[in-house]
This record gives sequence, C-alpha cells and structure tokens, in this order.
Amino acid sequence: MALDTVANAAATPDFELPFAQLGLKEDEYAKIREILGRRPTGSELAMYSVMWSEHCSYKSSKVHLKQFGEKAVKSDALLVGIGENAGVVDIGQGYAVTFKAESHNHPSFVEPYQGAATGIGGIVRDILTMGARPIAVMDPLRFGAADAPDTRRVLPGVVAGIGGYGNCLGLPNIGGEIVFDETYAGNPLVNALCVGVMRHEDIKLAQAHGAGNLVVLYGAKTGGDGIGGASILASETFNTAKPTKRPAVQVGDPFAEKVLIECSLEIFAEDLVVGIQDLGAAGISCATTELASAGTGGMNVQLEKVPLRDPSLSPEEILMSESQERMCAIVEPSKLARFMAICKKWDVTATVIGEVTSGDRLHITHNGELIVDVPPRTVAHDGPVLTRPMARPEYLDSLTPTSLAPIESAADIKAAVLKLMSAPNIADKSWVTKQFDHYVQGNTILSQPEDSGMIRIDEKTHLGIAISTDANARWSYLDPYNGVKLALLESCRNIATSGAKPLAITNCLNFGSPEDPGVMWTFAETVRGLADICLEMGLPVTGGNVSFYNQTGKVAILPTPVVGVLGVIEDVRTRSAMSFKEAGLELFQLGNADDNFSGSEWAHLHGQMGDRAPTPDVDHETRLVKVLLAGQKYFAAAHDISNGGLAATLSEMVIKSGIGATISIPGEVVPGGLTGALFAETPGRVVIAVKTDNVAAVERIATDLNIPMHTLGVTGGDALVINGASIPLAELSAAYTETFPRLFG
Amino acid sequence: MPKIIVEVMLKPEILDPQGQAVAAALPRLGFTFAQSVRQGKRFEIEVAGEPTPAMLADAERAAEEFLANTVIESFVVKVEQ
Amino acid sequence: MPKIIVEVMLKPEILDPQGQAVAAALPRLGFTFAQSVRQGKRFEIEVAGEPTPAMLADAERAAEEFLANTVIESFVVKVEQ
Amino acid sequence: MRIGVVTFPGTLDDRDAARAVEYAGAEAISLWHGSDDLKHVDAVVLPGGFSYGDYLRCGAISAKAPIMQSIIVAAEHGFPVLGICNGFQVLAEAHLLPGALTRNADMHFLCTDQKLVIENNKTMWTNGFAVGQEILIPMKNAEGNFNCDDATLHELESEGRVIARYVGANPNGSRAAIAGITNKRGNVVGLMPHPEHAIDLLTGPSEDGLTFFTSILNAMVK
Ligand SMILES: Nc1ncnc2c1ncn2[C@@H]1O[C@H](COP(=O)(O)OP(=O)(O)O)[C@@H](O)[C@H]1O
Ligand SMILES: [Mg+2]
Repeated sequence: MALDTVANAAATPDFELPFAQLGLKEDEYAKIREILGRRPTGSELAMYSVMWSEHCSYKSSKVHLKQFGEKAVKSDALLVGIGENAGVVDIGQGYAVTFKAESHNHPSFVEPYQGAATGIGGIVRDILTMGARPIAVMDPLRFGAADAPDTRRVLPGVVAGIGGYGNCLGLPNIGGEIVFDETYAGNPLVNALCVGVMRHEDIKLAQAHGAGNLVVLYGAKTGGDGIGGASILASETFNTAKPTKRPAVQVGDPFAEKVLIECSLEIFAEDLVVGIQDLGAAGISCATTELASAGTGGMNVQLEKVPLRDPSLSPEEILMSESQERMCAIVEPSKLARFMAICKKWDVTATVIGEVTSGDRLHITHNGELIVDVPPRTVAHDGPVLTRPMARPEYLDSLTPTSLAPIESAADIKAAVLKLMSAPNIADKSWVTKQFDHYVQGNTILSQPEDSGMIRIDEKTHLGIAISTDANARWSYLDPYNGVKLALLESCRNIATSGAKPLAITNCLNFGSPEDPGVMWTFAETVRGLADICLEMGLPVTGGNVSFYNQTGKVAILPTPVVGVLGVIEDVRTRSAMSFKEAGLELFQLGNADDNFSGSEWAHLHGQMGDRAPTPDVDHETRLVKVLLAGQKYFAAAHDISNGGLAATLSEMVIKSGIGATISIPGEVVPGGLTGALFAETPGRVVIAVKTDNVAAVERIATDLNIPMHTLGVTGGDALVINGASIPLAELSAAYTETFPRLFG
Repeated sequence: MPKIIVEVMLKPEILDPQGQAVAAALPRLGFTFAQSVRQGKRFEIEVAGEPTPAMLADAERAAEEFLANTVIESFVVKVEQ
Repeated sequence: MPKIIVEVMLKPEILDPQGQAVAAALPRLGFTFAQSVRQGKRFEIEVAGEPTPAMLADAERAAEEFLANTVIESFVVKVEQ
Repeated sequence: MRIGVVTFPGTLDDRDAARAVEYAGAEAISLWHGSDDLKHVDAVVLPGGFSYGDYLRCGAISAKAPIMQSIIVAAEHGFPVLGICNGFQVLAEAHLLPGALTRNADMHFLCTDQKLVIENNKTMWTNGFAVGQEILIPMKNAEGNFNCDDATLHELESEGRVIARYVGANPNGSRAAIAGITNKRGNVVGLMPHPEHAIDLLTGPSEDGLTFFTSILNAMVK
C-alpha cells in the first residue's frame, strides 16, 4: 500500500495506525476519529499529531495563558494581540512595532551551532510575517556550570550560531542575558527575541481569504528536516521501501533567509499578499491549517507541487518537514505575475501549491489522490486542552535563610568585590557579545552591556524604542508568583533607566515537565503573577512562548520566565548610558537596600539559595520609573542595580567609563549593613551620576515622587574606592574581563 | 612525504548551503557540467615520518571527536603521498 | 557513480589560521600524532553520467577561475568513485 | 556629485553607506548587482555585508556579478571605488586589489571599536586625513585577516599603498597589521573596518569615518 488515501481510510476502518509512537494519547486519537467520522489517513494523522503536540497546541498551558486575555488592560497601543505570529504595538508617528521571543532550547543542546542559528531564523520569520522589517535581535541564554566540560561545548557553539545567523541577516544584536546554573546542564536555554517595525497600514495577518486566491509557497526547497515522527509513519506503516535517513537536526541557511526577507518586504511594499504565514514548527501542516482556519473559506493544496530538495520524501514527510527559510502567501491571481517577478529578481523559488476555496475543508491531494480532508480549525485551533494536576512543590517548605559573614575591613571589601566581579554570572560578557554585530543598520543607540537595547526608528524625528529582557530564575524558584513580577519590574526599570517609557511586554516561559505537578504549579503561579503584574503596571501582553520539558530525569531547570519589555523614547538623543565621561560628578542611589540576600549572586557564590524572594513594590517601582523619566535630562549616567547588587553596578560603571569613583556608605542606613548595601539585590534601585549644578533639580523630582535618594560619592581617579578600600581600575577590570577568555578560549 | 588526510563532508541528508550557492553560481559563469555540488573540508596532517597504524587510529578518533561534527558530518581518513 | 573532486588548499607560504587552530587544539585533546595541520576545501561535483575529458577540462577552468583563489590557493581536480 | 552604492544579494550595510554618502553632501545612487549599468555615477562604494552568505570565499561570487564587470573596466581607467569590509573582499576577489582576506586568527567574528592610523592621504578616499592621524571606527567581520605573499607585501609597503593600519594589538592577524590598501593609481581603496558606522556620535564611536566620504567629494571637485 503506497499511499493512504481518504478513500482507503474509509474502506479500511480497522487499520491500526501508530498514533502512540507519534505522541498521541488514546483519547486524542479517538477524538480525531470522531472529528473525521472515520480513521485518519497517514497524512492526516501526521498533521494532527504534530499540531496537537505540546509545542504547537499549548495543551498544558492554554488554560493558564487565557488569564492574559481575561486580566488584560485596555490598551490603545495594542494593534494586534495574542494569537497572531507576534503582537503589534503602536509607538506613535504612524509606526507599529512587533516583537516576540521564542525558545530553541533542545535543538541547541543537540547541535549548539545549528540549534541556535535556526532559533534566530525562526523568530525573525515570525516578525517578518507580520509585515515588518526586522530591526534587531536579543538572546537570553542559560547554561550549566560555567566550568563544566559540556558548557564548553554548548556555549561557544550557541554563541557562534547566533552570530553566524544574525550577523549574516544584518540584524544588530542589542542585548540578552547569560546565566550559569547547574540545573541547565543538559537543558541549556536558548531564547531569541526579534523586533521589527512597519507603518500601521502595512500590518499583515495569517489569514486565507477570498475563494480563488492562490496559495504560494516560496523560499527554500523542502527537505527531510525535523520529521522524526512522520518518518516512523512513512517507514513502519505504508512504505515498504526503506526511506533515506532523515536528519535529526535542521541546518540553517542565513543567506537564503536574508534574501527571503528582502524579497518579502518588496512583495509587501507592493501590497501583493492577502495573508501570509511563515513555516516553522510543523511546516506545511501548520501554515496551511492556520491560514485556512483563520480565514473565511477552505483550501485545496496539491502536495506534489512542493519543490523538494530530497525527492524521496513521502507525502506525510512533506507535510511535516521543518525545513527552514520558507514562507506561505495567499495571493490574488491578478497579482501573481508581479509576485513571481519579485521572487525571480531575488532568485527565490516560488510555487503555487493550491488555492483558497469557498468550502470549509482543507483538501490535500498528491498526484490527484485525496490524502487529507479535514476541517482546518480542528487541526490548528481546536487541539486538546489539558488541566494537568498541580501541587505546590515540597521544596518550598524546606528553604533555609542565608547565613553570610558580614564584610567590614577594607581588605575584605576589596577581596569580595574582586571575587564577585570575576564570577561567571557577573563577569564581562564581551567575549560573547563581540561575536555579534551591533552596528549594522546604523540605528543602534544602546546595546550590550547597557541596561536596555535601544534602536532609532526615525532619523528625522529621533523616535526610538528600547527593549530589555529579564528573568530571575532563583527568585522564581523561591517564589514563582512574585519572581516573575520582579522580572517584569526589573525589565521596566531597565527601560526607564535608559530613558524610555515601558509600553508592552512579551515573554518566553521556560519550565520542566508539565507532567510533574510541582512544575505545573510553578508554571501556573508564574502565569498568574505575570498577568497580575501586567494589569497593575498597565502593560499589555502581546504574545509569548512556552517551553516545557526542560528537565533531565527528575531534575527540572529553575523556573525561568523570561520577560521582554518594549519601551518608547520620543528623542533618542536624550537616552542615558551607564558610563560617565568626567570626574567630579556626584553619584546617588535611588531607592533603599535591605538585608535579604536570598537568590543573590553573593549567596550563590557561598553555595546558598536562601528562603524568600523580595516582595515586589509596584507602587515604588512605578514612582521610580517616573523619576527616571523626569530626571533623564539631568543624568550624566544611569545604571540599574540588579545582579551582584550595588557593588556590581558601581564596578560596571567605572570599568566602562575608564574613570574611578570614591564611595562612602554609612553602614547604619541599611538594615543589612555594608554587606547588604553592596551585595544584596534589593530591587527598585538605580545609580545615577549627576553634575553638581543639576543635583537640586534631581532631588526635587525624587522628593516630589517620594523616592529616597542617597549620596554615594563622586567620580574621578583611577580606582574604585569603597569606604576606604581602594581597588585600582586595572585590577578590577582584569578580574572582570579575564573570566570568559579563561573559560572559553 | 606521505600525509594523513581527513575528508569531512556534510551527510547527504543535511542541507549544504555553500554547495548550493556554488552550484547556482557555476552556470552563471558559463559552466554547465555540474549537476550538484557539495562542499566539505579537507585536512592535511603532517606527522613525524611515515604514518603508522597507531597514528591512523588516532586520526580516526580525532576525526570522530573533533575534526568532524558527526551529528551532521561524515568523514574519511586516508594516507596520501 | 564517479564524481569530479576539486581539492583546494592554501599555498604553503600563506598563513592558515584554521589549520593552526586545529593543530593547537589537538594536543589539548590528547592527540599528539600531528606535526602540522592545513585545512582546505573539498568539492564533490556530480555530473550526468561518467565524467568526460571535456567535463574535467571545464572543472579545471572552473577551479582556476572560481573555486580557488589562485592568489592564495592551489587546487587539484580528480575523479573519484 | 553622485555616488553609487552597490547591493549584492546578502549586502547589509548598503543603507548605512548611502547614509554616509548623504551626510558628506553627495547623492547616493543605488546600484544592483545584476545590472551592468553604473547610472553615470561619479564613484562607487561596495558596502559591507555577507554577499552570497560569504559562501565559497567572501566576495568570490559577487566578484563575478555583472555590475563588477563594469566597475572593473571603469576602475582601470581611474574611476573611484571604495570597498568596505565585504566590499574590500570583493575587490580582492576581482583582482582590483592584491592579496586576500582570510579567516581571523582567533577564528571568531569580531565586532569592536578599532583604532587605526592613516598612512596614505594621497588617495581619492583619504585626502581629508593627515598622515599619522589616529582614528576610531567600528570593525565587524570574521574574515578580515589580510594575507599576501612577501613580494606583494614588499610592493605595497615600498609604494606606500597601505592606507591604514591597526593600532595596538593586531585584532585579526593581518600581515603588517594592514587594515586598508589602495591600487597603484590611488582610485581604488579597500578597508576592512566600517567608516560608514562612524559618522555620528549617536550611533558610532566617533565621526572619524565621515572623512572617507568627504575626501571623495574633495577629489572630484579638484
Ligand atoms: N507565554 C505566552 N504568553 C502570551 N502569549 C503566548 C504565550 N505563549 C504563546 N503565546 C501566543 O500563542 C500564539 C501561538 O504561539 P506559537 O505557536 O509559538 O506561534 P508561532 O508558531 O508563530 O511561533 C502566539 O500568538 C503566541 O504569542
Ligand atoms: Mg509563526
């Protein structure tokens, strides 16, 4: 039996399909039979199995994610919300910005270079699909212990892959994160965020409208990438001939994607598409069912028309293939010639593979034989919804407070600061970021290691956007509900520290197995916390991504909800950076420290976790953002206090500036004494540098908004001097910069 | 003096963007003989004296562990004059 | 089916950072057999049927003009089974 | 004054080069790799990027493009050409400049603010600098390691055709720390770092790069 047609399926109702091997549960298979009124064909089964997978259907997370809709703030800024490839936000002056984060964790563990590279490729296509020109990328990363042998395999490969793909696309990399923790060994996190810009009227949607309109597949040819499951189907069920080996990894072709971007933007500029969808997970299955499901009619597809890189692919495999650098457009017949001409100009293969119909079914034929006949919505949108069992994990009841020796003498201070600054989680990341182009496109105002990445949108009006991504997995471990709130508040603070106003958020929620009730509870608490804090801050959630199963055996990763905040700045020339240009500036801390070391890097360096996350203070953070925005014009430099506490913030500022500072901290003002002031990671704090003439103005703003402002000291000299402990810049800088080259070559 | 040669090629099922780009460029330059092109790496390794079976066994291991990425590449080790 | 093979190597007088990096890494991984390593490219070219002398002549020209940069590289064209 | 900026498939810094041309006060004219029409421009910039994905060798496939055949003929008659980064690689592959750009010595892509010293201000693209002047401009490439044989190096040095050298530690292993060179006539210049990204303090580390673009205006007015 070569081809399992619809007729054949109807005629052989009792034929057993290997649904379990494709990851479908018995009840899910029964549901498919019920929907179709017969057993599915092999091709149909392939489509349902992949579209109903956790990755594509969000079956475990859906019931929780709906809070983002239910609790949503009414926001005029949100032009396109959750549900499309990426959300779109109005930033004024007729511009719309779209941004989204996605994970490519497991593939990056298997083949770090290609996994990370195709992760960038995928998120960039999501942004392009909205009609936008991609303008920047960011990359929040997590790895196992910095000195573990496998980290030495994974990290350099991931970094080279992100650079290799992103640089070749001409997308400035403007920020991200690199954090090491043992739980990520075997489960590195490679999240990628892309942001794009367009005019309001250019927004595109993934919808197939208009009977008679054509379905055009364009971009790379289809190969056997990423079709493990479907190969089982093809080899064990129907095809007697053994199929050729299918690759376990997808290989990216950044040049093909660059050309695809330029080609697509030219097509959009001439308004040649009715709807458009990128091909990512689940390939043609996903693109055709989603387009048809979101549209008004049905669709006919002739599968043999799909251009193949590997002629041995079976229909099931063509439907499943995750070959990169492909797009699917709905084009009116009258515009096809022009569409094809643009593809030809860019040497992009484009093929009409079907048409939109007035019916309500997706029909796929292969050489004239009907192999798929489904209601598209049942594949794309009506997948299973699970209410998984949840239970508060027991570890939460056995957390112990930190116990850390206080630091007093000058020698202690110096040793502690040097130790902190050379720790892999704090140390200079330029070994990594030098491998990324942050200049290309000529609009980068701020990039790593600044608090946020900032891009100029309009050269004449100076309008710009800022983006920051943050996660504090240790706080999420200690308190998932508040941990994610703290991440969002930090992200907002980062945006405001650079001078931009927070506007909207995206997220990428990385967790262990949803089948573990403890993980599921942690996930649910995280979503609840994120939905609540967005409501409190008045920020819409524009979209996001969920990555489950980041775990080895029974050990899950730390819950790692990455939050990305988008901000707007009316005039990028007013932005603040972390480095100061002169001696004699006065340094202040906005906000108070306390004595909670839980989850801090300082505690981590002493092998401790602690017992409680800080309590988010939304009111304080909101006022702090206002101070930062109002005080902007008076700041000579500004830098957020987060990982590593005040000691890290000051060190980073003096190292980047190449100018020292003399700091004096009166121990008694802080409950935690000097150690707390320097190393606790109490949120809601920012260091600012201000010219003496402007101090009064800043004080007035801080007083009006009731934000404490503490004098720290003054810039100058060639050492960082803290309460008499003098750390020469050269020594501090060496401690800070030598770690990554030592670890990674 | 004979050398150890390690040839590393992408596995046939893996996309080879470089080979494709070369194959696409050849006809533009007037060369029509090629039906498809795959691009790989060639390592020429000099050893002290003639390669011994032990050295070849080592080269085999080095190729497996380091010179090739066996997730996506295959390799051949040989001796050439 | 026999293929046309084009091997391209940097000329001996040109510094080869890739080969050097490999040579430096091998001993760190415990491999001591290599005295020096040069890294080059290998093209496997499929043609219609058996490679003819005319095809080989074409391949020779394509290597000279395009596949190798003769300012820094030398090449060999051959047929392999 | 009309300056052409060529776009190959995979070119990335074409809009930035056009912006720099316009900052300098000239009109930027977009040229397409697939056409041999130079549109009556007075000079051409080959911008940075990854044309054809840097596949085969950086610049190798682009050097065979139709537009390059027109540029090669014109350049031999004194037509000014500036190749930046990938553009420099294209010029070397087209044999308008000697030597080759190979893999960086440490094998990594490197994006950094790089100090250069200008060594030749007689070319059409560097006449606005002083000899010995130090400038700071971004560099970003994986294959910027200038390589040539001894005879070529001797010729470049003895004829004063090194236009700029890296200052401080050699960032990529280039022979004699060469960052840029010119042809005998001084109309064709290749430079690995990116002057078009140093025209404005808001987006670059300095404004030093603008002088390359004002230099060509000076050269044409004279
Ligand atoms: N954590 C989340 N928060 C908000 N929206 C989410 C989240 N996870 C997924 N989504 C939304 O669900 C939709 C489907 O996501 P996904 O399948 O990842 O899209 P795509 O296939 O285009 O990458 C998108 O609109 C996405 O933004
Ligand atoms: Mg998508």
